[in-house]
This record gives sequence, C-alpha cells and structure tokens, in this order.
Amino acid sequence: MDINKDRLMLMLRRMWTIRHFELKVIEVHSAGEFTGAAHPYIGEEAVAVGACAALNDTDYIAGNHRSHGHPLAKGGDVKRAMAELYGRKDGYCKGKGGSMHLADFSIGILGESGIVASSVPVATGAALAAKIGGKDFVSLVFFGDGASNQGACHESMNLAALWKLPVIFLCENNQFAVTTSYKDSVAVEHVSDRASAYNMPGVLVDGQDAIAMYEATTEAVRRARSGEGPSLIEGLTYRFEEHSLGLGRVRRGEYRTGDEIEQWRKRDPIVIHTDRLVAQGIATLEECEAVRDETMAEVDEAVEFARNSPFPDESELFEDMWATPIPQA
Amino acid sequence: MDINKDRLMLMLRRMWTIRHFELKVIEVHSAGEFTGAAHPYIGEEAVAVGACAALNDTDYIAGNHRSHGHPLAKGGDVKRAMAELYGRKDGYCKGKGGSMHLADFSIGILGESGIVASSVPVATGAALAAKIGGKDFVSLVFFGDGASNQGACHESMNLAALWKLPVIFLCENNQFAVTTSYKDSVAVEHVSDRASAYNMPGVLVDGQDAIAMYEATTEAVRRARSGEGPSLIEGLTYRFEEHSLGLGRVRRGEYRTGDEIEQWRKRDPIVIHTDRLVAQGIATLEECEAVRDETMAEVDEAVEFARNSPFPDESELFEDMWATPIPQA
Amino acid sequence: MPQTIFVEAINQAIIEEMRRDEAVFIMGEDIRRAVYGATANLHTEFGDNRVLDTPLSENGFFGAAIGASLVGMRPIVETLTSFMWVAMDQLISQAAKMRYMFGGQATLPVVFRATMFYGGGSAAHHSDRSYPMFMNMPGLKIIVPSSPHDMKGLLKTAVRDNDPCIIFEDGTLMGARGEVPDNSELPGGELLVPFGKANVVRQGADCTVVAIAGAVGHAVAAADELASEGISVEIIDPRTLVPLDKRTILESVEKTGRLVVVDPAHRVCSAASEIASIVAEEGFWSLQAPVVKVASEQVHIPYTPALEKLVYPNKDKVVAGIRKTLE
Amino acid sequence: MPQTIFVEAINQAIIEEMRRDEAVFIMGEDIRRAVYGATANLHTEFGDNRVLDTPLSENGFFGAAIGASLVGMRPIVETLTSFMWVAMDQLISQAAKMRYMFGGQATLPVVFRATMFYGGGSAAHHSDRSYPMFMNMPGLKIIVPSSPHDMKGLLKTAVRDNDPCIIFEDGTLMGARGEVPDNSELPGGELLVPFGKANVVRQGADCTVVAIAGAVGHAVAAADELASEGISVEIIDPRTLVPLDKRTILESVEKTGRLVVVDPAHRVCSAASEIASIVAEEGFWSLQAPVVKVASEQVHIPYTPALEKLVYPNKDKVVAGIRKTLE
Ligand SMILES: Cc1ncc(C[n+]2csc(CCOP(=O)(O)OP(=O)(O)O)c2C)c(N)n1
Ligand SMILES: Cc1ncc(C[n+]2csc(CCOP(=O)(O)OP(=O)(O)O)c2C)c(N)n1
Ligand SMILES: [Mg+2]
Ligand SMILES: [Mg+2]
Repeated sequence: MDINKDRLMLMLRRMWTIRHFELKVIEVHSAGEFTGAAHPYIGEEAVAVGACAALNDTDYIAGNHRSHGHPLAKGGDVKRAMAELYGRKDGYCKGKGGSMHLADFSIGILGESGIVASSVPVATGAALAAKIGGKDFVSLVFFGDGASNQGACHESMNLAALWKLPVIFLCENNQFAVTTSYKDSVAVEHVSDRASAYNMPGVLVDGQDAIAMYEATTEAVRRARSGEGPSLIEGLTYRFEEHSLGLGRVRRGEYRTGDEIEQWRKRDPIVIHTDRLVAQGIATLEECEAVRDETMAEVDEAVEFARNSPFPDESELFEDMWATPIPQA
Repeated sequence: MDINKDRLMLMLRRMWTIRHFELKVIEVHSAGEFTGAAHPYIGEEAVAVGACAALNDTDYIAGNHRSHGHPLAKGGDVKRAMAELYGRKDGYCKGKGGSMHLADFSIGILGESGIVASSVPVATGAALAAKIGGKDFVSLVFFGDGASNQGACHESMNLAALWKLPVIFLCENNQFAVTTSYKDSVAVEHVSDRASAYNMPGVLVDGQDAIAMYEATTEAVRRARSGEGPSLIEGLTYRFEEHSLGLGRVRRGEYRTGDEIEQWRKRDPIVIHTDRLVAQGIATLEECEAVRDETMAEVDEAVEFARNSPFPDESELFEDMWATPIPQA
Repeated sequence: MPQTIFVEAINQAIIEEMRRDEAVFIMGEDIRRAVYGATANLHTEFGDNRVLDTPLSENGFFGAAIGASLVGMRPIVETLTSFMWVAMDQLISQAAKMRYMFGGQATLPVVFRATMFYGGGSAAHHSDRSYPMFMNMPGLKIIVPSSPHDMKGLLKTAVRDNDPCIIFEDGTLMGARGEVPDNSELPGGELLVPFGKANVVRQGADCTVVAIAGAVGHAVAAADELASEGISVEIIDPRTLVPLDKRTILESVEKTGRLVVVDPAHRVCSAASEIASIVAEEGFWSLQAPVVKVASEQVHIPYTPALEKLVYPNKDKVVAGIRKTLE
Repeated sequence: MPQTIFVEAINQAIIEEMRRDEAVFIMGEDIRRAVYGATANLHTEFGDNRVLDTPLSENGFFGAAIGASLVGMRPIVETLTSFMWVAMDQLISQAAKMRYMFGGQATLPVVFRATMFYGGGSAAHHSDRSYPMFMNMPGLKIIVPSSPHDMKGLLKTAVRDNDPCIIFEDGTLMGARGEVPDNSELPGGELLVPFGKANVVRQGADCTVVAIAGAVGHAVAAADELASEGISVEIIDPRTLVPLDKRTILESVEKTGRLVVVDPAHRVCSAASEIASIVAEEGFWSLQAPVVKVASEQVHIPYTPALEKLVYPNKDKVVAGIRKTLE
C-alpha cells in the first residue's frame, strides 16, 4: 500500500468530519433547528472519501440528494456547508440551495442534484470540456443504485465511452433506493456489470474500505487523464440510517431486517480504516482519536457559526437568477 | 426449416408489398402528390416481415419513423396506409397522422412514433398489461441503432427484464442514423451486446434473411409467452435509399460509399428469400413472380383508392381529441 | 359529515376504484410501503400484481402505464411534479398526442397523481407547480383539487375518464381536514365530482376571486378579512383547468366587475395569465377595474424559509389584490 | 443592403462567433453534414473538436453542453423543439435552476437552437411551438427571431450572454429572405441585437398588434390590407419573450387603445395569454376594446394539409382580430 501517511490521515479526518456532521445534523434537525429533507451519509463515508482522495482540487465532482458526504470528502468547508443547511447567508449557496444543493465551484464541487441521476450528464459535460479544451482535469459523478436505472446514466455512459471522456461514474450501491432493494430495481447482478454495455471497465469495490475505493478511483483517474476514457466504479456499501430525515413513516424493519443492519454496522468504514492504520503501525490509536475529537470540535463550531449567521435579506430573493442581468421592464 | 409453404409465401408477399409500396411512395412523393417526411424501408423488408410472421393477430407491435414496413408486415391494409400518406379521410388515422403515424389497433398495430425510441416504453406497457391481466399476448417494438442510445431503451429493457414482461425489443440496425454510423453512436460492438446489462438474451441476426428473423423472433416469442421474459434481437440490415424523402441535401456519397451501397444491394432480402424458395423446391419462380405482380397491382390500386378518397372535412379538426368529451364552455 | 384528511381522501378514492374495477392498478416508487402516505394498505389488499413498486425510471414506467392503458388497463401512477421532467417524452409525445395522432384509435385511461411539494423548504428541485406548462399542450386533462372532498371526487372521476389525466395534488393541503361524506349518505352511493364544473366556494358581489388548489384557502381567508369591512368577495375554484369552466368565471365577473386570479404557479404563462386573458377577451365589457394576478414570483424556490415565504400567494397578497381592484 | 436567407443568417452568426471565441463550440445530430442547413461548412473550418455529431441522446448531450458551459466553454446545441421533450430533465432541473440553486456560483453560457418545424405536414410529433412552456419556468432566456436580421443579431447576442438561452427558430421562415447588413456597414463592425428590446416593426394609431416569430409576417400582411381602408396598425415584435419588453407594448396600447396578440403557439397559457394578461393588469385603463388573442387552435397538429392550415394564425385571422377591436 504505497499511500503516504498524510493522505491516509486526511482520509480518516474527512470520514470523521462527515460522520460528526451527519450525527449533528440528525440532532439539530430533530430538534427542529431547520426543516426540509436531509439524507444522512453515515456508513458510506469511505466511498466518497476514498474516491475524492484520488482527485486534485482542479478536478470536478457532482453528486446527488445524499449530499453532505461528497462535498466534505472533496474538502468543502464545514462551516459554510452547515450554514447552508440552516438556510443562512453564509451558507455555500447563501441559503438558496439547502441540504440537497451544496456546491463549491472554487474547489471543483459542481453541486449536488435533488433529481436523481440528473447530475450525471452534467459531470460528463465537464469532462467533455476537458477533452475539447485540452485541459487535464477529470470529472467524477456520484449516483446511487436506484439512479442507475435512469436513462440519463445510459446516455451519459455511452457518450463518454464513445468520446473517451475523462469521467468516472461512481455508483454508490447502498443496496436500497428508499425502501426498494437494488435486487428489485437493477435487472443485472451488479451495476458495474453494465459497463460492458459501453465497453468501459466496470469494477465492484468494497465501499466500506476507503483504501480500496482510493485505489480503484486512482486507476480510473489514470485512465481518464491518459485519454483512455471513462470508468464505472460500483462501491458496495450500506446506509446505516434511514433514507431521509423526516421520513419517519418508513419504519426500518419493514424493508431491512434489524439483523442485516447490525451486520453492516459491524463494517463501519471508520473503524476499518482506523484499525488498519494502527495495525500497520502507520498511526497510533491516540493520533486517530485526536482526529476524531478535532473534527467533532470543528463540527460543533460549524453549528455555532451557522446559528450565528444571519438569514438572507428579503432583498436577495431575486439575486442570483441571471449572470447577464435582464433589463427591468 | 419447418415453416410451412403458406407462411413462407406470405412472407414473400409481404416483402413485395412493402417494396412496391415504398417504390410507389418515392414516385408519387417526388411528383408532389403529398408532402411531409417519409422514410423508405427498402432493403430492410426481411426484418419486419420475418419478425411479424412469428406473431399472432392478437399480439402487439409498435414502431418508429421508418414506419411503412412495420404495419404492412403485420398485415396492415395497403389502401388505408396509402390513403393516410395522402392525408385522406379513408386513411388509417383519417389523415391526422400521416406517414410517421400509421396504426391499426384492430390488428395489434399500436402505432408508429416520430420521436425515436418513444414507443419502446409504450410497447413495454402493453406487455405489462398482458402479465398483470393474465393475457397471453406478446408485444414487439421496432427501433433503430440510433434510437438504442436513448434513455427510454435502457429504462424499458431494465423494467421488462425485472418484471419478466412478454416483450421483444427488436433493433433494426441499418448501421446509420441519418448520416451517423452506428460505430460513432453505439459505444459497444453490437446493440445486442447490451442485453447482458439486463441479463436478457441478445441475438445478432442477419436482417436480410427473413427466415433467420422469423426463427429468432419465434424463440423470443416462446420465451415471452412462457413467462421467461424479454429478449433483444438485433437485425443487421441496410437502408438502400436515403434516410428520408425530401432530405436531398444529404448526398449519399458523403456518408456512405457507393461501393458499400452496391455491396448491400446485392443482398436484397426479397431475392435471397425467393432464391431459397426456388432452390429448395418450395415454390416455383413463376409462383414467386406472380406474388410480385399481384402485390404491385395491389399497390397501384391503393394509390387509386388514396387519390379518390376525400380530404377530411374542416369540421373534423377537433374530433379525436378526447375519448370522454369535455363540456363545451 | 366526517372530517377526512386530504391524503386519506386520496387513499379512499384509490381503494374504492380498485375494488370496483379489476382493470385499475397502481404503480410508483415505494408505494407498497406508502412512503408518501396515499397508498397505505393497498399492497395488503390488492397484492403484487395491482400495486407495483417501480425502479427509478419515470420515463420508462410512465410509458409502461400509458402502454397498458392502450390495451385495456386503467393505471394510476403516483409521482411528484418534480419527477415529471425526466418523463416528459412519454407524457407529451405519447399520452397527450397519441389519440389524436392515430385518428381516435387510441384510448388512454391513465391517471398521473403528481404531488406538488412546496412551501416546506424543499428548494428548487422539489417544489414544482407545473400545471400551466401542461395546459399549453392539448390532450391532457388537468385537475387541481383544493379540498379532501374534491380530491376524492375528482380522483374517482379521473380513474373512470377515458383520457390521460394529471392530478396536481397540492402538498400544502396533504394534512388538511375537510368534510367528505360517507358513501351511505350519498344518492349514488359514491362521491364523483365532474370535470369542467367550477365550484363557487362563496357568493359575493364586489369582486371575483378565482383561486387554484392550495390558493383557495388564501382566498377564503382574505374574503373573511374583507367581509368585516363590508367587502363582499365571490370565490371560484375551477377544480379542473382542462377542461376549464369559463362560463362560471365570466358570469361572476359580469356580476362583480372585478377579477383577481390566485395561482401558486409561477406567474408568467400561468393559469392566472390564461384566465385573466380569457376575461380580457370575452368579459372585457364587464370589467370595471384592472385584472389582478396574484401568483408565485418569477424566481426559483429558495430553500431558506426567510426567502421561500416571499414567493407564493398568501392571504395578505390576495387582500391587497382585491383592494387594488376596488381603488 | 444584401438579401440574406434566414438559414444563412444562422450560419453566419455561428461562424462569426466561433471565429471570435475559441470557447464556442457546437454539437447536435448530423450537423457536420448540415442536415438542416444551418451548420454548413462548420466542420471543414473548425474541425472535429468544435463541431460534434452526437448520438441520439438529447438528455445526455444537452446535459453535456450544460456541464461544459459550467467550466468555461460556450456550447451551441442544435436541435428541434420536438426533441426537447426527451431532454427536459437537463433543460429544467439543470440549465434553468442551477445558477439560482447554487446561490449564483454556476454560470451557464449555453445556447439551444431549437427549430420549430410546422405548417408543412410534419404532424403532431414534429410541429411543437413550445416556448410558452419554457416561459413559465424561471431561468431561461427565450428568443423568437422573426427575420434574418434579428436571427443573426440575436443568436450572436445569445452566444455572448452568460445565461442559458433557447432560440426558437421558426421553420416557416427558414427560406425567408431579408436584409442583413454587411459587417463593414456596421458601426461596431458586427450585428448584435439586444435582448429585452422590442422592435416596432411599423408605427400606427388605431390598433397595436404584438406578433411573435413567424406571425410577424401575418401581422404585416394584415396591416397592409387594412391600410387601404385607412386603418393604421402598429406592429410590435418582442424579439425576446424572456426578457419581455413590457414597456414598449404598454406604451403602444396607451396610444392605440387596442391590442391583438398573434402567437403561433397553442392558445392556452400561450405567450399571447401572458401578454394579454399583462395589458389587462397594467394597461387596463388604456384599453378601449377587448383584447384579442390570435393563436393556434388548442388541438394537435394534424398531418393532412386540409386540416393543418386551419390551426395556425394567418393574415385573415389577424385582420378579423383587428376588426374585432375596432367594432
Ligand atoms: C427523478 C427522481 N425520481 C424520484 C426521486 C425521489 N427520490 C429521491 S432519493 C430516491 C432514492 C434514490 O436511491 P439511490 O439512487 O439508490 O440513492 P440513495 O438514496 O440510496 O443514496 C428517490 C426515489 C428523485 N429525487 N428524482
Ligand atoms: C428524440 C428524437 N431525436 C431526433 C430525431 C430526428 N431523427 C429522426 S430519425 C433519426 C435517425 C434515427 O436513426 P435510427 O434509430 O437508426 O433509425 P433509422 O432511421 O436508421 O431507421 C433522427 C435523428 C427524432 N425523430 N427524435
Ligand atoms: Mg441506494
Ligand atoms: Mg439506423
């Protein structure tokens, strides 16, 4: 494993950041500090963190409704992300986007999409720009097992393969779309099997293993940068929490057995990563715990920051509609 | 080859009917007897005729813009089809649909769609009705190599495979979408390779050979009726004429070499079928020529019928909008 | 009469129609577990064949519903307005156009139930109120219930109608209570609300307010407020936008001479624009004051409650609109 | 001034903009061989990287254009209005909403050139005039050129505009000739027509006719006919519907007291409905007669010429409309 310690520790840090962020969101959302849907990423941290660790700041990502893990994994600002969930002026989108639409164009986060699979063509387009513009950035898009059944995925994968675009299609297969098992929505055994329909490589990766995700993505990035075209990566993972905050109606037991959930919780990506770092003598348990504590403090600060950030002023309602202003009639 | 003579002769008859129909359409269209786009099926007759020969009248088909061959192959009425192209009252759609929208619901022709791939979900739905309604009809949909890149195909094939619907996806790969080679639009070698992405059988068939098409479709129909689910059949064929009447601007030589066209013209599906019938002593050349002449006469009559059919009355403009009439405000 | 919650009225209508007619079935995402509530208990009663959980492939399964309707079934599809964009191919090119295009051969008794979630921090991707766009396209019947009573009665009528219907279910009403008669109390033994027949929610003399879906409540609140000042407001709920009951609206304006249209959709090319233009064309001589449109601002739906609340029609905007016509 | 054909004006605009700015590229179906004419010679001059033939995957490649525009490119997409249905996901959820949703971070300088083929027997699937539906959705600039001059000038402006633009190119005008100045004759050395500035095609005193795209010609023909009777018609071409130059329309109605709106789109929730409603709301006191909408009948486009010709606005319908306002 030729990954230097800094990167391995950064991966741990980002997984903890996401974990604390989500735990805090569950807490303050249920306390009614803000409303609207929010989709926890807990249990899936290794997927986005491993993948983004293989990217540069100048590379692009786009995501979906399960939207907090992706930007934080790419190095997004915890304060601005939290402030956005609170609908405040200092939020990433000035409060206009909310949980499902975090974005930070300054570091290549092209935004999360509430409409499933809808950001797949967009990310493919960023890769097209790299190709025809002769730039060497790549583009990576996160989508779910459920989303893989949208026509947008088919069209984008075909286009990217035809034109050898530097894009990575990263399917987060957490095995359910709300209450629907991927076995009832994907007609083939694995989403990654579909890569053969576009003759691009498709790999199935343990989504609880950040390093495995990092290595698979690194290879896909290499292909992309060297002009060999797109890749499809399926990170097999599991959502530890419910589909969305505020969907209490869907009781867990009804579509996932408590037993299955427990089995998967045993494969906590943060524990797996930490154990490995310690076992291989790369880091001490103390170092790892320090990361856990620091990131928790960071998230607490972010909540304070968000709470103290003002709501946007009513005068801002019509701002950000147009880049080229229109004459006021 | 255990196909009885009647069926083999019927296949010959239908191929000739389509051939004469299209030749006549080219003639009268260029003479300005009617306007609008029309997409000749010449060269591809064996695909629809072979496929439909494997269906019953109670089975359903749906098609696309290359729209004359499918209904005629399913046994559609030559007179009413021609009258529709002429925009007359006796046309299949009372003149409201025209060339691209022939339909005859009374014999399972659910209609041709001008928007490519748009009838694929519809045909899948007819198969769904068979399944949940406990009926034993099957549904077959024709679409092109170009259309196979539409999301609608992906979504429908996945749905049909998941639910084991009695539908046959029949891709008419005539190797071009207008001027675009399928090699520049389909990222995999053959459209039929994509069947593996839905784990359904996918077969590549010689689309110039009506009997091969018949046999492949017969097997797909068997699977469908016995509840084994959908199949994807790719009929490899070639369009002998231009994409559409009235697209003169697209000069043939620009995207297909005259040589390639000549090579394919040598594989005329009617000649191939006739030669085989004669060689195997199933029919005499005279019998076959009689079929050719009878169908030519039939098409000539159809043109007369169409010419003598009245245009719809202006009072019919708003008819056929609603099945349940709306109160006139 | 018993008080019924809007979402329960939907559920009652579906159950009654599925019991009545074997050809009726329902499909959508996660409906067996009734994620959005309206499909509760259906799977238990009607089973796998008539209650279908679909993959996330709206264009595919909307089209499948359309195709099934062509050959004798009567599908009900559950979705959200915001998920219809990915399925416009099937909604427009097939559902809306097929019958006419085929000279009347196609009959499509398919119902799309599209919930409009707005007003609760759902942001731009999940807050569409898109019925005006569908009104522009011939061939679709557009239904906009404003109460549990109409929701149940219009949905049952839609299931029996032989044309494609889209019912825009106003998310702001999902929890609303209202009187829905027991079938036993009804002459025909069931609740059917006809299409194309507006409901005069309240009679009045000074100003006509045409209000759509969730906006009817704002109109009533505004009318109550103004009543104390002796201003008498007539409130009309079209109930269906296609077909639209023009006559009732024109007759009311003839009486009041004033018109305010309240529409939760974006104001440009809205249902309010259409209704205002109809009156400007066919009821002009009745008008004694400018028509007023009270619709959503022409901006996307912001997530933050600080801004979202500014976007939609509300009681105060309706009051101001009515006053404007009385200046 | 040289006479130029509409489709050549498109071609000129694209070539000039692609020469001016390396970031501009064009994609679409069969554009290298210019199946629809407007992209003639582009491939030869600009090569594979800037002239892309796409597979039949409109949602996919529209989205690719949108994504490319986010990161510095300026794509032009060629399509037909009728092929936009399959791509509504990307047009609505991404192109229209992205900038606002992300608090202004996204900039999308992408142009969709959508030809409206109608009037020539294309039938229901190929005859859409769908701009009113896009007007209802905030975030898209809607351009409706009525002459080769405006087509060229508006397209060049659109390519330089930093927001998503849809240009609805009226197929009935494709072969039309009109004066397009040589760049040498122009002060700035090129032809740029601004957005949001209506063109007063003709001044008049008795009735204001607002006409859209191909309908401008019908308005001019009608005005000519009525001129002989001493009826003086003012014709206004909005040129862009978003942004819409309300002021010019309202000022004209203030002068004439009468309004006819001529719109090739289906009449319900049409641009004509919107403009009529604006005048009924903001110009009411200027109106001396009912507003008249002359739009396409609310029916699908029939193939047969015997019926299709009845659907659209034409000179006679405009004349009748103007007379109605003068009764
Ligand atoms: C086009 C569309 N259809 C439906 C929805 C509603 N919806 C939001 S998330 C979701 C499940 C998505 O499942 P998956 O893609 O596996 O992602 P996950 O939630 O499991 O991370 C659904 C159905 C949507 N947002 N967009
Ligand atoms: C959604 C959509 N996009 C584009 C078109 C325009 N168009 C009509 S036919 C055609 C080519 C179709 O190619 P293919 O599917 O291979 O069928 P073929 O014409 O070769 O039989 C195109 C691009 C259309 N009708 N619908
Ligand atoms: Mg999932
Ligand atoms: Mg083809």
